[in-house]
Amino acid sequence: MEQINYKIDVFEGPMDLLLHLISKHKLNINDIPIVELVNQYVDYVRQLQEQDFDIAGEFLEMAARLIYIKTVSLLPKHEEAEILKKELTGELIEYRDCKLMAEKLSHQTDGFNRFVRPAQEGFVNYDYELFHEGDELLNAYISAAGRGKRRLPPPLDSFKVIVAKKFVAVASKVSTVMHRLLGGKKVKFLSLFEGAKTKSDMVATFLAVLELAKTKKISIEGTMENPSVQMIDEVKDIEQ
Amino acid sequence: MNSNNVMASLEAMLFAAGDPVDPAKLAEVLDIDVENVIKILGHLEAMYDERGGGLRLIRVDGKYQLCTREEYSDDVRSLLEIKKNTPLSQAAFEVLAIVAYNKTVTRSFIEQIRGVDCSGPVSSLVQKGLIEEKGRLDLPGRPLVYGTTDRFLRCFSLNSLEDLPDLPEEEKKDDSQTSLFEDDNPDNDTEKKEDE
Amino acid sequence: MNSNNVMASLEAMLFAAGDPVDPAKLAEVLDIDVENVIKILGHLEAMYDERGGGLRLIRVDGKYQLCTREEYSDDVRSLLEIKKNTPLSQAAFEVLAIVAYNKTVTRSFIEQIRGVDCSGPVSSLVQKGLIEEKGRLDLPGRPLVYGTTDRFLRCFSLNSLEDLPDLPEEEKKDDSQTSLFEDDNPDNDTEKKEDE
Repeated sequence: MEQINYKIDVFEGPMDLLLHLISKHKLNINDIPIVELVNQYVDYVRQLQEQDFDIAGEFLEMAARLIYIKTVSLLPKHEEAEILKKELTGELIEYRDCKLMAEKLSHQTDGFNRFVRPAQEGFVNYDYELFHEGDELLNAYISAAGRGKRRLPPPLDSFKVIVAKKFVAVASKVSTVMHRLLGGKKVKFLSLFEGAKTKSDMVATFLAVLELAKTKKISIEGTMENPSVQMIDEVKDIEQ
Repeated sequence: MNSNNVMASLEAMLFAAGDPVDPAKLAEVLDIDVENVIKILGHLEAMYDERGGGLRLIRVDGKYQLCTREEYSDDVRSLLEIKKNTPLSQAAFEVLAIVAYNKTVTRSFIEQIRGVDCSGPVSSLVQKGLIEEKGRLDLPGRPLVYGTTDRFLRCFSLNSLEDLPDLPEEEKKDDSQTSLFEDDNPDNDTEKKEDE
Repeated sequence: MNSNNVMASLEAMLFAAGDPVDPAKLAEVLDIDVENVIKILGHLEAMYDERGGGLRLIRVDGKYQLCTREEYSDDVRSLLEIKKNTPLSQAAFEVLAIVAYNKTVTRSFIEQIRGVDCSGPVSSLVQKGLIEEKGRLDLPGRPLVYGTTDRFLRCFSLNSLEDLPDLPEEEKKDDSQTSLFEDDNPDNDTEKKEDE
């Protein structure tokens, strides 16, 4: 392989490096040849180490993740590898879109040359004149300190903010998945993918499940083959 | 009050306010219809453009604001002794793109997409007034949610977030070779270096 | 640069400056004679008067400043009153609560608790007269310390800070761990980092 001698700070992170490798070697982002990508990536990280660069943890973490995907894809039954690959693909597409948008934004910065002015003084004094209850301060303090004990499960709306309008349409999948699980139903994981029309549809569904699991909204149990998925607060309700 | 006087009053109010002003508030003060206010602000905008002075009227998220014309930015900068603004970093542009396209996001959401810690660029964008906190999520740790500011819209010449460049279309064919890297690899390295 | 452009540039500079500007400074930026600058400012003044808009150019102590015409003072005042009477933002409430419950704090302490740059809310609370500077800490960088004002007590109908609603037990315990002002906690490193 040709000599690589760019610097680590050229890349914004492991995702950026992966995208670079994918484009440089003309790999198909929608069907990443994982073995090839792992080799390229690990080679690159190794060279950095040889050059005594202080490698950020994220780069090593990604290396570990890629190697894991490679390992499971060598198993005779490698559904898990496919899923992990799809997950990575979704993330790469998302980051690629993000870079593209960043690039577009960087070409329309004329407005940085427009200046505005401070409000004209002497007309009003800005002393605050509204009245409030002390409790509003207490609530604000608890909110700021971030340690308020939450007794209620977060409202569904709060998830919309995390997953809303993702570059891949994960938000709609979150509501679809949640809808399927309403009423405490236990649903087979693979059945969530029924009716998916495209690959990105499935990736989005998968990411939606991950997002919901991460925010402890749903539980996943069973074997890797086809676990079942259930809403967490529903579980609690039943137990009580 | 005739319409010339209304226009003059609108000019005075926008000048004094400094920040972008909601036309509804202007209408409230003048006791006339919002539609009328917006129409007359249109005349004011045209007047500024025809006259070719140092000022212009811009729209920011449905609000109106007076600002200087770009042509005179160097003079303004040297009078106010403002350093030539250092261009935003690649990381900052990426964070801005994520915040702008998703309207409101937590820092961990941004980090999930970028795959790296983003506390540096996030706080520098807050300091530059391009993004701001929009509240907290009702989740453990009560994470802050960020969104873009009016200043962001002004700096990127956008009337609203709806005017952002379109997202790339979903891949038409699943197995088509990715087309996003049109500039094939040779200049990729140089391009990145320039970004620094 | 022709004299129209000079006039436009002068307009832009005076607009952005806000405060009165010495014509010598304007001349320096434009690299032309002061006499010339004063002459062109005269044209600008005449143009404003003829046009009958909402703005005018005034001389204060030999310096020049753009301001609104007196005819529109009432409108301007009502607009700014509307703006002034908008309730505090969530961010401002949080900052105010942190200042009130901790009595005196530095900005970096507030930012440490909130996890975000707080210069915006802090200066808006100072402008509204709800918090004020109470001195500087004898620490590297001599950071400013903020505390609440009498106006704050009035707005929240409190006789003193002792009347604030009690914090829940766990908040109190945690609080003493993070407070910078219990002298037994010289954990200044984190604070310094925030300052950078």
